[in-house]
Amino acid sequence: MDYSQFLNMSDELSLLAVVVILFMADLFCCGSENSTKPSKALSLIAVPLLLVQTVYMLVNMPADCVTAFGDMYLSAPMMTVVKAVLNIGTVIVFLMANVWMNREENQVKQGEFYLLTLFTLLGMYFMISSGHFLMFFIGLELASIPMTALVAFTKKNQESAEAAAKYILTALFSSGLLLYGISLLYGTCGTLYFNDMAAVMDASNWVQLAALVLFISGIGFKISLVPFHLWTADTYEGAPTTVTGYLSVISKGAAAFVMFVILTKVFEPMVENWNLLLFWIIIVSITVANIFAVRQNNIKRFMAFSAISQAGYLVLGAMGGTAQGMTAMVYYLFVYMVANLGVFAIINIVEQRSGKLNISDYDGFYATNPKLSFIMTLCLFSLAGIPPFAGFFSKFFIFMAGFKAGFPWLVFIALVNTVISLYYYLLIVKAMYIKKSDTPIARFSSDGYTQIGLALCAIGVVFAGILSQIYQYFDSFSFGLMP
Amino acid sequence: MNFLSLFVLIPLLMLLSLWLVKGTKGIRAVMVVGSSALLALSIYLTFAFLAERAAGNTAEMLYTASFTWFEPLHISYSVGVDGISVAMLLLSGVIVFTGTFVSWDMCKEYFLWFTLLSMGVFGFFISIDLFMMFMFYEIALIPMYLLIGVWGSGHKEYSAMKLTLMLMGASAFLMLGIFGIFYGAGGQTFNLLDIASHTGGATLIEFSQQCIWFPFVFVGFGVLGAMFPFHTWSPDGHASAPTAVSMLHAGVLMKLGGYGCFRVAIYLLPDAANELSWIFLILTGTGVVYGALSACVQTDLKYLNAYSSVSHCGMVLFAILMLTSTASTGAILQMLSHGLMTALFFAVIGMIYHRAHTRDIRELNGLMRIIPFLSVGFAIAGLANLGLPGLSGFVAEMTIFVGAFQNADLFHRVLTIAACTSIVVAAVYILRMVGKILYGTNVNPDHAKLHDAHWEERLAIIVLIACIAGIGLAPSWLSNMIDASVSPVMEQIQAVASTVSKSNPFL
Amino acid sequence: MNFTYTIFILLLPFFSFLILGLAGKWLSHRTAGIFGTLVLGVVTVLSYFTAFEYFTADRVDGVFQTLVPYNFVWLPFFDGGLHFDLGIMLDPITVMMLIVISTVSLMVHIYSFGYMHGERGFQRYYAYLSLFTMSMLGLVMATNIFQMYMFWELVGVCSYLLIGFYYTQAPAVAASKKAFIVTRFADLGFLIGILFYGYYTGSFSFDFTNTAVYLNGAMPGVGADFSKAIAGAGFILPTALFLMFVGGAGKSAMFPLHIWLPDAMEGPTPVSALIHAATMVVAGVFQVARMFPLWIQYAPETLHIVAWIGAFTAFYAAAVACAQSDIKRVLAFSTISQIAFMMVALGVCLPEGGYTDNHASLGYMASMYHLFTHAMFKATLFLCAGCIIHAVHSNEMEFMGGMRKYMPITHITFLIACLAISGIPPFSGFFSKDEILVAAFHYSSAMGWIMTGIAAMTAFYMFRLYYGIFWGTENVEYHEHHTPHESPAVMTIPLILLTVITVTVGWILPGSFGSFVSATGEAYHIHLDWSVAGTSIVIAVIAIALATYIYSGVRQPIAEKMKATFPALHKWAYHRFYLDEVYQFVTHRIVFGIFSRSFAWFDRHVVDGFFNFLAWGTNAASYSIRTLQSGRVQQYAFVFLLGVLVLILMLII
Amino acid sequence: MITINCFLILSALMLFIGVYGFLTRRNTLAILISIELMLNAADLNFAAFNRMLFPEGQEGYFFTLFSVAISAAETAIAIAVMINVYRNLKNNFVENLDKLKW
Repeated sequence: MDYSQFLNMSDELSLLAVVVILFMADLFCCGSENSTKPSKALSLIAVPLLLVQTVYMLVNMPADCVTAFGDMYLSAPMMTVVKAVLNIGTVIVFLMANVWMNREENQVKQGEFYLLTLFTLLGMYFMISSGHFLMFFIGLELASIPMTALVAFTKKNQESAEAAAKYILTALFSSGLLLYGISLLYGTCGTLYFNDMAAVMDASNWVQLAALVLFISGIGFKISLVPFHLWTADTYEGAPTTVTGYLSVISKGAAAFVMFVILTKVFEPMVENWNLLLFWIIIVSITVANIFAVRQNNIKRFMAFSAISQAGYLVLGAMGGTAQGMTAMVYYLFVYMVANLGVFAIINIVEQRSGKLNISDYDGFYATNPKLSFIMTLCLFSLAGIPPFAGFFSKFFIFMAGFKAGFPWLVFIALVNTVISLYYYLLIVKAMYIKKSDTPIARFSSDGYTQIGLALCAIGVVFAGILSQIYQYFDSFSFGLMP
Repeated sequence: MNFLSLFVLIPLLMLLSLWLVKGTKGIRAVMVVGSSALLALSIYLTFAFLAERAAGNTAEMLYTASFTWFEPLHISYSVGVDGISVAMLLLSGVIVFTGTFVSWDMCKEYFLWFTLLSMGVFGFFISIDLFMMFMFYEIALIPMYLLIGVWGSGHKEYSAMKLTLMLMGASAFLMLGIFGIFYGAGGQTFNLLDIASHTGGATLIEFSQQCIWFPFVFVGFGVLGAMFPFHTWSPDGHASAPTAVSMLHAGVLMKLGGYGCFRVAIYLLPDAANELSWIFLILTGTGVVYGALSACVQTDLKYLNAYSSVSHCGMVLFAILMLTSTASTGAILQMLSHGLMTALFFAVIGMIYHRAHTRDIRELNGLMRIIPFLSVGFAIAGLANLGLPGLSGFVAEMTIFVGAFQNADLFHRVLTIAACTSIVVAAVYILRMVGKILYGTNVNPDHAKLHDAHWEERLAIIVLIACIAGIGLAPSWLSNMIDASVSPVMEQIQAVASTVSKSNPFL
Repeated sequence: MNFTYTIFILLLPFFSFLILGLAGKWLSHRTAGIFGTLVLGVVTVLSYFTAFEYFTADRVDGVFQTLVPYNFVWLPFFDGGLHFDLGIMLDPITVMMLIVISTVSLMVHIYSFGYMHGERGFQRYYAYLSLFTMSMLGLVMATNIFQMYMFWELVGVCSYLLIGFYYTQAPAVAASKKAFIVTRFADLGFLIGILFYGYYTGSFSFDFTNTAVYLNGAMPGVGADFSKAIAGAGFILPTALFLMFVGGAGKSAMFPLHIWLPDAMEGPTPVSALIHAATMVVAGVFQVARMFPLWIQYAPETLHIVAWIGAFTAFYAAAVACAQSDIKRVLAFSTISQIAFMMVALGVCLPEGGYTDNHASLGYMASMYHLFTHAMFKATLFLCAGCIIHAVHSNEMEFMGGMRKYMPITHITFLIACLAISGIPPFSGFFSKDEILVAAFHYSSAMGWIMTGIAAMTAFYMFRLYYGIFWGTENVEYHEHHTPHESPAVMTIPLILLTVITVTVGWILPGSFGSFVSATGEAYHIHLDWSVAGTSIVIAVIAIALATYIYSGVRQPIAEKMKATFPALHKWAYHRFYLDEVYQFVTHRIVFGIFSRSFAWFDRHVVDGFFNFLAWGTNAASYSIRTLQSGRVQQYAFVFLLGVLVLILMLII
Repeated sequence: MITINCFLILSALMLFIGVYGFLTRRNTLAILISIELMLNAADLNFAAFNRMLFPEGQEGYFFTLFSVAISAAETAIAIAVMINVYRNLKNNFVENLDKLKW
């Protein structure tokens, strides 16, 4: 056996190293229950380590596709880029989590938080780089299972428990179906290696078509596409805000990317079929989520529906499975991540400082906290796709990709839906700027970590679009994944 | 660096300095310097452009520059101007300049959004890349929400939301149309000139494709140009917006619509324009009369003016669709003229509202005696609106009518004559308004002691009146400048689409 | 010979307007008035000088040359070879109009100095007068129909501004609005006529030498368009000309577009004299005269429609004038009637032998002649009325009567003007009206007799007015409070000057008018047709006698008896046959009440309602599908499963 | 003769019994048991396919092994969550998990 092939897995290994270091740090620094000091140390370690690991991944990026373990593990430069994007998101989540972690009841558990989060991240890494359905399945579960623990992180909170229960039950249900679908694939193909499967796929084989649907439903659950999305709102609302933020971008983004890869790699002969499926799923996702979002009052629940509709846009990039679509999707993911995490960071800090979570609580927010509401506005505008913020570019590019793939009417429906989404994003803007409140959220100052996180988000929102280098950077790696 | 980019750069710098400065004085200083610089730049551009043309440079666009932006998607940062854009830039310069003075007492945030809006407008007019154009178009739209929502009056939240959503809805149509054009022309370039002239990798867009995308683009821009029946954002929006925002919106932003219709819909899709113009002619022709008649029974000054804008802007689109070079030149002149006079109108209405706290025609009376300066400004705006010779409206309307009359068939004739009636109706509503609020005797004791315009307001009004009269008295240089850019497009249409529209049931 | 200085005839009043308008606030009344008057004086001198030079210049082929000292493209149009020019054109009728306008305007400027003394907005008044004079001069000197239209609109606005000069008074505001809107409505016809004309002839110019060529399709580029040539030769040109006439009918208050003129009397009286008697209201006549070569050559039948419209208007206005009590309104209806005479004169021209036949086109000369004389004596009448109103502070005849003893100069001048308008020799009106009657008889005897009858009515109502003011029942009670007095010299001198013109212009130069102005441009020697003249004199005298009999006494039993016998007729005539009410109904109730209101309603509730419905629908949908998100995880799974099944079915089927 | 179809029918039955159980049972633990059925149905498929159709390789078996391990982990954490729910609600009926909705 050639052990050097482990080096091809440097992304995963380096993340594992980070995990181990943090584990050790947690073990040795946080030992005593009375000590509160080490808490700072942990986040101080986690963030730079993750950043270093990101840089390491990008620098060490293979020039071309690499494999390990007989194609069980596949990696391409684009995948490393996606992982790096996820890392950046995780860093922002860690930054915003700090204020929450520093609460008394959480201090003892914070090691768990970082580790669980990083384990889900590791799961996503494997999922992204999988070359075999087993690897994919393990990665998927590795991403799901710790996530449940994260959702249920606030043990004493009934909502958190309920959210976790719904999450795990739906997750199990969907993985049951997914697993069955994979078994059907195995039965019809005789192999589960991605590289070998396309050759034996047949669009007229209804068993395989059923398996395709089961696969899409399983992964659609993770991306929270309609009709596999119903857990989303409840879980987002019940989960701790930080975790919701993580859930809404990182796991969703990873899953969307994986779906793209597997659809184009494995189900390539069925492109017509899955285009049809995605066509309707996207329409329904965007529309239903938008309609639900319109009347939400809890801001986390609201963001859940927003996230569902954004997922619809994200998946639009997968239509037709083009290289342009891939770039657009990764770029969209990046931009969406920055903006969405910015919003969640603010929701989080507001919740931590004032305990308020309703949109109506944000009335008059601008008067008391102008800077925060300004950044919130930028992020919301970016989510709505308003130039010159990055969201405009990402939306434009993803629609362009969809159009090019030959789905102008899908693009049109999506475009019309952006109007509805603009409406509800503006509702928050309206609450912050226009409405007056007798009991506004008091003026407060956020902690340094959140500030750094918000600064990152704001910079990303403003510059990720205008500076075309980012898109071009992504684009330069869009080779090697398409058949 | 192309000097046209200064039109975007100056607002950017203004934004930056607004962010940094403190205190009212600092903000005003930044705004005055910035907007004067923009005005000066647009005037300089006009002279430079005319000089260049006089020197025999007949290129379609002057001062073009192009930098690749998103290389994989063929998106470039491309700028360039022709006679039409120069005219529009000049208009924008004037309106932004006067708008600054009109909103003298506003706070920093207001000016931030205001400047962002200006940036969008200027950017739009210098762009010759479809992507850039679309981007600036949207940049110009969104600040409206906050400007109206926060600093507006009346049903401001509703109006702001409606305006934003309708315009964004339009941009959905527009974006699809842009994709259609881009891919229809081969998906190699977003550059307008290349697409129009089939160079730079662009190919001729198939006729069937054109017919699909033309309505999208035209509606997309048409909504912003207050095309019937997509105009209802305009009365509410204008009524609720703060003074300078109404000015900027009616004065410049609505021109984005007309300009876009010409520059994108007609210019890039000439065959479809020829084929399908009849549908939109009916709509816009209806809008012209409908807006004017609706204006007659309004009681809120701003609503009245907004409906009058619907009528006048309808005339712009109407003229463009006549597809003759005179009518299109008239359309651009009408854009200029309407921009200036509506800005003046809204400015004065805003000032009156600021003082009297009402815009209801029935509650205002005899203002001529109380605030003569504002009243005279108002009357002049009104006279310009109804097309008094010597003011800009006359020039524009006559050019449009003469141009529209070049289509000899009954269908165009009937519509043209119907549109002509709007000038009579305009006289009705303008005189009704002027008669009711300026003339007569004031009976409201609260209004007896209103103070007349401040110096900054006077400055704004005088500048606008001077521009209106300037165009009205000496239009030919402008008209020639515009036509030099319009007529190649129209010749192209007449050359490629000499056939009569087959789908028009009225022919 | 060049007439380059004529540009100053336009520029001077314009600058005067600018200076008075912009700097008026800082000028004293006196300075402003003197400045305006002086400028106008210079303009008058220039006009007379122009006339002198023009008419003393040599004729070419027996015709005064049409001169174009200035012409430039003001606004280019880019299709059809069209362009909007501004320039100055001099031909006999232009020069004649220059004299009329500058003379009357100067008189009014001087007169106003006294009449408007101490009024608020004095400077504004003079500014408007200057602007009006400039516009009117520009109108008559226009080189093309579009330029005419432009100044046409400007005089309309000046009229609007001056009628509404007393803008604090509701009737003045309403009248100004009405005047503007009615004429504007008529101008729509004018505009469309211009557009037709321009499109089919390829030119807006008054230089008609090319028109025929265009119409025959011989011009390069135009000739190719066969349909254009056909249309132009047959139907289009008469239509275009008639549409232009509609505009002229609005300005010149032809029935049924006359309704604004009586109301326009709300303006200051000198303004009525200048604009609504002497100059602007004859613009319609001038326009028809200007297009006369085309009318007579291409649309003679249509021209006769003009004649009949004129005849009816003349009759209608004369009938109404007999029953009015407001002296300015009587004068206004008399103006309408007299302008209609001019229209008739133009309309009765016959195309025999083309327009080269001066004799067939006698009406043209008569019309212009009447225009000229009418301007003078009607201005006199109005200025006299101004003096009277100035003295009595009322327009109503009931406050007058027996004024001859208080105001001798006014009395005499008024009387002379009345005689002139009634067509009594040797006053100027006799000569011009006689020519009109001759032309009418030449056309048809019916028309001739009708016009003669109307001339008699003219004499009747004018003397009714005269006696009502200066003789008749004196309102002694009122006069004790306000003893009327003669006006100051600054007001009486213009009266006297105008009267002198009225008296002399007819008999000092009998027949010479035709040598300056005629349809062909060749000298036309006026000779009185005594059969016609004699009849009209006799009839006029009878009418005057009748008026004397009825109205001159202190007690007027016959008048009262007539009123009592025909109450309905009097009432209808007094209320101008309720035409205003009909208009009021049509515009307010139907156009604005029904159309506008329903459009506005439609806009708010249907168009806007649709978009609001979209928003509401989204919200409602949001509420109605919320049970989908029931919170029960088993239902979630069920939907999940259902989704999977549907998707599978979608693929397999 | 036991053919592949027997296994397939059995696994399909197991799957749908699991699904049915998931959709109908009130007790969360019963639901977890139903999910185990679904997962095991898939596992049975893997094993049967490998044995009957592709005996030359071992992919199916391995997949089954991993899958069993994963479902154990899943169940473990699911039960942990249910205990947490029980602690909060004092029962573990699934219909009581409806605080978050709409």
